[in-house]
Amino acid sequence: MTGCISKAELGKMFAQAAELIRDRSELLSHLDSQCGDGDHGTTMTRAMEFLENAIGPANRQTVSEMFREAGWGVMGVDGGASGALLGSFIAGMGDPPSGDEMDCKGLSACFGAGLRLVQNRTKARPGDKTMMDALVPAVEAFSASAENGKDLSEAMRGAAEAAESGAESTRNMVARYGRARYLGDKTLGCADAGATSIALLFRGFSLALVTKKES
Amino acid sequence: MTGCISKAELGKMFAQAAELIRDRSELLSHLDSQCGDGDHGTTMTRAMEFLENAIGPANRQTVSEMFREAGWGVMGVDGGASGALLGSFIAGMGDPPSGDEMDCKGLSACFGAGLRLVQNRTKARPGDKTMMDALVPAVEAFSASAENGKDLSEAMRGAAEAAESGAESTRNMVARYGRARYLGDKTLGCADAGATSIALLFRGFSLALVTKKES
Amino acid sequence: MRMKKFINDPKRLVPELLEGFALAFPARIRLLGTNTVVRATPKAAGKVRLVTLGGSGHEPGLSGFVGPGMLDYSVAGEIFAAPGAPRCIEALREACRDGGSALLIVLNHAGDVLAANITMEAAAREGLNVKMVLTGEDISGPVGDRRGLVGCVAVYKVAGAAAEQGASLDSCFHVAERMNRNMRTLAVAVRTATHPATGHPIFELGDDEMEIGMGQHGEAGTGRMKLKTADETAEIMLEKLLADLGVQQGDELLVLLNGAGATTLMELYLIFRRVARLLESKKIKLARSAIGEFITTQEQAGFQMTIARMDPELIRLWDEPADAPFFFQA
Amino acid sequence: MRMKKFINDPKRLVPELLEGFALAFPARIRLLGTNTVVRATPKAAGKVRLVTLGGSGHEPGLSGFVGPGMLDYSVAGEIFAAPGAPRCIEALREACRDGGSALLIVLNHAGDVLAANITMEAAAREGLNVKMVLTGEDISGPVGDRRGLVGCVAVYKVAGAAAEQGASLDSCFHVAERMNRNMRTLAVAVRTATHPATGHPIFELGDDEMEIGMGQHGEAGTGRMKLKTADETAEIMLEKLLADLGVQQGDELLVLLNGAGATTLMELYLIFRRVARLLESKKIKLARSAIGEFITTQEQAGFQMTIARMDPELIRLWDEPADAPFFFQA
Ligand SMILES: Nc1ncnc2c1ncn2[C@@H]1O[C@H](COP(=O)(O)OP(=O)(O)O)[C@@H](O)[C@H]1O
Ligand SMILES: Nc1ncnc2c1ncn2[C@@H]1O[C@H](COP(=O)(O)OP(=O)(O)O)[C@@H](O)[C@H]1O
Ligand SMILES: [Mg+2]
Ligand SMILES: [Mg+2]
Ligand SMILES: [Mg+2]
Ligand SMILES: [Mg+2]
Repeated sequence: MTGCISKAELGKMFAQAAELIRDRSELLSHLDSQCGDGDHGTTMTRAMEFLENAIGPANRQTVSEMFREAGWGVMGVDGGASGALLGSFIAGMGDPPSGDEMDCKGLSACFGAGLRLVQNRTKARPGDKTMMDALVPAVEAFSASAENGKDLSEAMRGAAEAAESGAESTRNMVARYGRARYLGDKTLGCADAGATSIALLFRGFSLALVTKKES
Repeated sequence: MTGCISKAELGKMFAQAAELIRDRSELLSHLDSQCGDGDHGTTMTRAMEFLENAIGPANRQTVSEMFREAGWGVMGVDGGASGALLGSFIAGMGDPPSGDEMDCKGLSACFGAGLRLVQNRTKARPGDKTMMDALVPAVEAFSASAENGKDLSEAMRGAAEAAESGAESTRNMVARYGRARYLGDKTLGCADAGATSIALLFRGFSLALVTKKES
Repeated sequence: MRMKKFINDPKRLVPELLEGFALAFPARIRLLGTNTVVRATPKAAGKVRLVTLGGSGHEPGLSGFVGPGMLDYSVAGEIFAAPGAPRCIEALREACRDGGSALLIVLNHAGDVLAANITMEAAAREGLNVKMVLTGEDISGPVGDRRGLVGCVAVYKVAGAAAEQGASLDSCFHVAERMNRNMRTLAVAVRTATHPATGHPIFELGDDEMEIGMGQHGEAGTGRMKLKTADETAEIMLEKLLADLGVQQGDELLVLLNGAGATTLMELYLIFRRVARLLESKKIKLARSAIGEFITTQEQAGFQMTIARMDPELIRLWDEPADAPFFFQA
Repeated sequence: MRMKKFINDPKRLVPELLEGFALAFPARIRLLGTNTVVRATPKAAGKVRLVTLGGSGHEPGLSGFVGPGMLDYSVAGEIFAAPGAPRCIEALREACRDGGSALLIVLNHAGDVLAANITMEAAAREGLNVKMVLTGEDISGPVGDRRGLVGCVAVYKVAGAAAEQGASLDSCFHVAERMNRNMRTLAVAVRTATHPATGHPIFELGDDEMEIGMGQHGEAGTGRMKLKTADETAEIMLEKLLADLGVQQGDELLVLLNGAGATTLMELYLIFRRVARLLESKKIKLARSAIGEFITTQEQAGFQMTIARMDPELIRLWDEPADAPFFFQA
C-alpha cells in the first residue's frame, strides 16, 4: 500500500506519536512553565497513553466510532486545555463516516472534520500562539497533498513539516489564548507548548508511516 | 571609690552589658539555633534593653525595690526560658535589704540571693549545659573575692573570667535542660547560648567598672 | 532544590488524596465515581444543585467547600488540570437526576472553560436543566476575560445559601452573577512551589522580588517589584482593588485573604490589619471577612486579596449557615 | 536564601499580628491588655475558665482556640518565646475575678514551664483558685519530660467542653489529665523555616533528608533519615505512636494531623489515607479525626501526627460544640 491506511496503521501512528511526546515530556512542561503552569508534558503524556491504547486493531468499532469514543475518552484524562482540544480534534475525526480502511483523502477528511470541531471550541486562530499555529497548517498541508494525489507518507511528512514550522513561528508571537494570554509581550521568545506537542504528534504520525513504507 | 557602688554605677554596668549582648546578638541566636530555636540573641537583647532602662539613677526606688521590680519586669518582655531565669536572678538580687549604695560584700549578697532564686526555679546545676554553668561560678568567684577583701572592679573581673570559662566548658557537655535536652550527644561541641550570654553580662559589668576606675 | 513532599506515585496523586479526604470527613463527604466529591447526605429533591469543576493541587479548594449551604458536587481534575467533559457531564446528570436543575460554577481558566463548554453542549443535547456561571475577578487581566481566583468561594457561599433556601435556578444564577460582578481579586507571590508531578518549580522569582498579578497556578503575573513590607503590600493591592471596583465611601465590603500555601497566617493577619485600618480611614465599611487558606497553590508563598461589594441580600446569604469540611458557620 | 515574609517592624510583629487577628474575628475574640486574647463574650460566671500561654509564630495556635467550648484566655508570648509571668498572672486574676477558678494549660517547654511555675507561685500567694496541667506527648522525648505539641488542642477541646457544661475545677483538671495521659505525638520535618525576627533558618536539613522527632520550634529531632514516601512516613510514625501508647485491637483513637506550615493539605490527605487504612487492618477504631494547620512553625515543611485513646466520656466531650476562630463544630 502507498495510499491506504487501516486500524493497524492508525495504531502505529498514535503509538509512535505517544513515544515522541513521552520522550519530550520534560521539554513540553518546561515550555509551559515559561508562560503557563508547567504541566503540559505530563498532560500530553497522559493523553497520548490513553490514545495509544484506544486506537488500534484491538478496537472492534468502526473507525469513526473509534475516533469519536477515543476523543471523548481523552477528554476524560483531565488534560486541562490541551486535553479538551486534542480530544475534540480526535472526536471530530470521527465525524466523516468511514469504513475499516481509508485512503489519503479519507484521512484528510477526518483531519478536516477534527479541525472544525476544535475551531468550534476555541476562538484561537493561527497567530495567537496556541496549538492552532501547528494544527491548522498541518491539516491544510495534508489536505493539499491529498488533493494533489500525493501518497500517505509523503503527505504526512509535509504535514509534520508544516506543524513544525508553525510551532517554530510561535516564538515570535504574543499569546492571546490560554493561561499565557495575560503575559503580553513577556511571551515573546519561547515557543508555545501546545503547538510544539502538535508538531510532535504529526512527526510521530509521519515516522510511523515512513517506517512502514521502508520495511 | 574602689569599694562602693551606687545606682549610677549599676546603671552603667547594665548599659555596658546590654551593649555587649546587643552586639553579639547574632552569635547568640546562632548558638541557640544549633540546639534550640535560634532566638536567644533577640530575646536577650530585648531583656537587656529593658534592664538598661529600668536600672539606673533615674529610678527613684530603693536598690532592692529597683531590682525586684526590674526582675519582674524583665520577665514581662516574654523572654522564654532565659527571660524567666534572668528575671528571677535580678528579682532575687532585690531580696537583701539595701540602701542607696553597696560595697563589694553587699553586691555579693545580692548576687547570692539572685542565684538562690534561680536555683529555686530550675533543677539545672553546673554540668548540665545551661546558663548555670556561667552563673554559678561567676557568683561564687565574686563572693570569694568579696570575702577576701578584693576591690569591686577586681572582683568583677574575676567573676567575668569565671563566667567565661564556665561558658566555654559547656562545649564539652551534653544538655540536660532547656529545649536542647532532647538532643543528647548532638549537643556536644557547641557552647550553650544562655551560658554565653551570662558571660557577656558579667564581662559587661566588669568593663563598666574598669572604665570607671581608669577614668 | 529537590522536591520535598510526602507523596507516593505521582500518577496516583489525585485519587489517593481524594481517598484521604473522604476518610478524614466521612460524615460530610464521599466520592462518586472517579474523583468527584459529593455530600454524604444529598440535598433534598427539588432544590437546585451546585456543581463546580477544577484542577487538584489547590487543597482544600474546590472540593473542601462541598456541603450543606455550599456545593453539591465538585468534579476534581488532575493536578492543576481541569477535569474532562466526560466526568463533568456525569456529575450534571447526577445533579439533575430527579428532574432537578443544576448551577455549574466555573472559574475562568482556559482548560476549565473548554471542559465546561463541551459539557454544556452535551447537557443541552441531553435536555438537562443547567445554567453556567463563569467567575472571573482577577484584576490583573483584561475586563471581559479575567481569571477566576478565590472569589469563587464567595459565589459558592451565596448561591449555595440561595439554593438551600429553595430559590429557583434563575435566582441562584442571578445571585451568583451578582456576586461575581461585584468582586475583585489580586494575587501576589514571593516564592514558587514545586509541581508535585514534575518536581520542578512552577515559576522563577528573584531572591528579593515579589510579583503582583500571579495566577492560581503560579502562572507569572505582570507586576514584578522588590519585596515590600506587609503594610506597603496591603496598601498597593487594596488601592488597585478599590479603584477597579469603584468603591465609594459608605460601601459595604467583604474581604477575603487567601494564603497561597507557605505564607503564614501571621503574615495574613498583618495584611488584614492594614486593610481594615485603611478601609476605616476611607469610611468604607468592612462588612464581613474570611482569612485562611481556601485555594492554595501547593507551597507557594503569597496570597490573594479579594474585595466584594455586598448588598443586604448578599450579606444575608453570606451569613447563612454552611457545613463544608473547610467552610463552617452556624 | 533571603527571608520572604510580609512583615513590618520585626519588633512589633506580635502586637501587630494580634491586632489583625482581633480585627478579623471581631465577633469572636478581643485583646486584653498587651497580647492576651480573650473571648468577645465572656463565659458565664461560676464556670471554670481555661487559660493557656505560649509563644507566637505558630498561628493559628494557641490563640486560635479561644472561644465557647474551648479556651477563655490565651496569653501570647513573643515569636517562639513564652510570655512572662507578669502577664500570665494578670490573665489568671481576670479569670478568677468573680471568685471563679481557672485551669492553666501549659505545654512542656522550658520557657513556658518556668513562666507557668512563677505564675503559679504568685497565684498561690494571691489565693487564686487555679490548677495547672502540663501537656507533654512528644514520644521523641523521655517519659516524664516530654514536649507538649499539638495534642494540647485535644486537651483544650475536652476540658473546654467540660468547663462549658459547668464541671468543677477538679473534674476539668482530671479530664485534661486523662486526655494528656492518653495521647501521643510525633513530628517530622523536611524543610526549615526562617525565623521572622532574625531572618535565619531555624535549623538545617540536607536536600534529601527528613527528620522525625522535630520539636514545635524547629528544634532538631533525633531521627534523621532519607526522605520517604507518604505511605512509608505514615507507617513509621504510626507504628511508633501505637507502640508507645500500647494501643490494642478494639481501642478507639482520635487522630490529629497538624501541618507545620508549608506542607500541603494534599500531602496530609495522603498521610491520613495510609493511617486510616493501617488502623483498619489492625482492627483499631478510628473514632474521630482532625486534619489541618493547628499549631504551625512558620513555613516549615512537615507535620505532627497525634493519636489519642478515647473513652466514651472523652468522645462525648470531643463532640460537644466549639466556636473558636480556628476550631468550629456544631
Ligand atoms: N483557548 C485555547 N485555544 C487553543 N489552544 C489553547 C487554548 N488554551 C490553551 N491552549 C493550548 O494549550 C496549551 C497548554 O496546555 P496544557 O498546559 O496541557 O493545559 P493547561 O493550560 O490547562 O495547563 C497551550 O500551550 C496552548 O497551545
Ligand atoms: N531549665 C533551664 N535551666 C537553666 N537554664 C535554662 C533552662 N532552660 C533553658 N535554659 C537556658 O536558656 C537558654 C535558651 O534561652 P532562650 O533561647 O532565650 O529561651 P528559649 O529556650 O525559651 O527559646 C539555654 O541556652 C539555656 O542556657
Ligand atoms: Mg499547562
Ligand atoms: Mg531559644
Ligand atoms: Mg494545567
Ligand atoms: Mg524561644
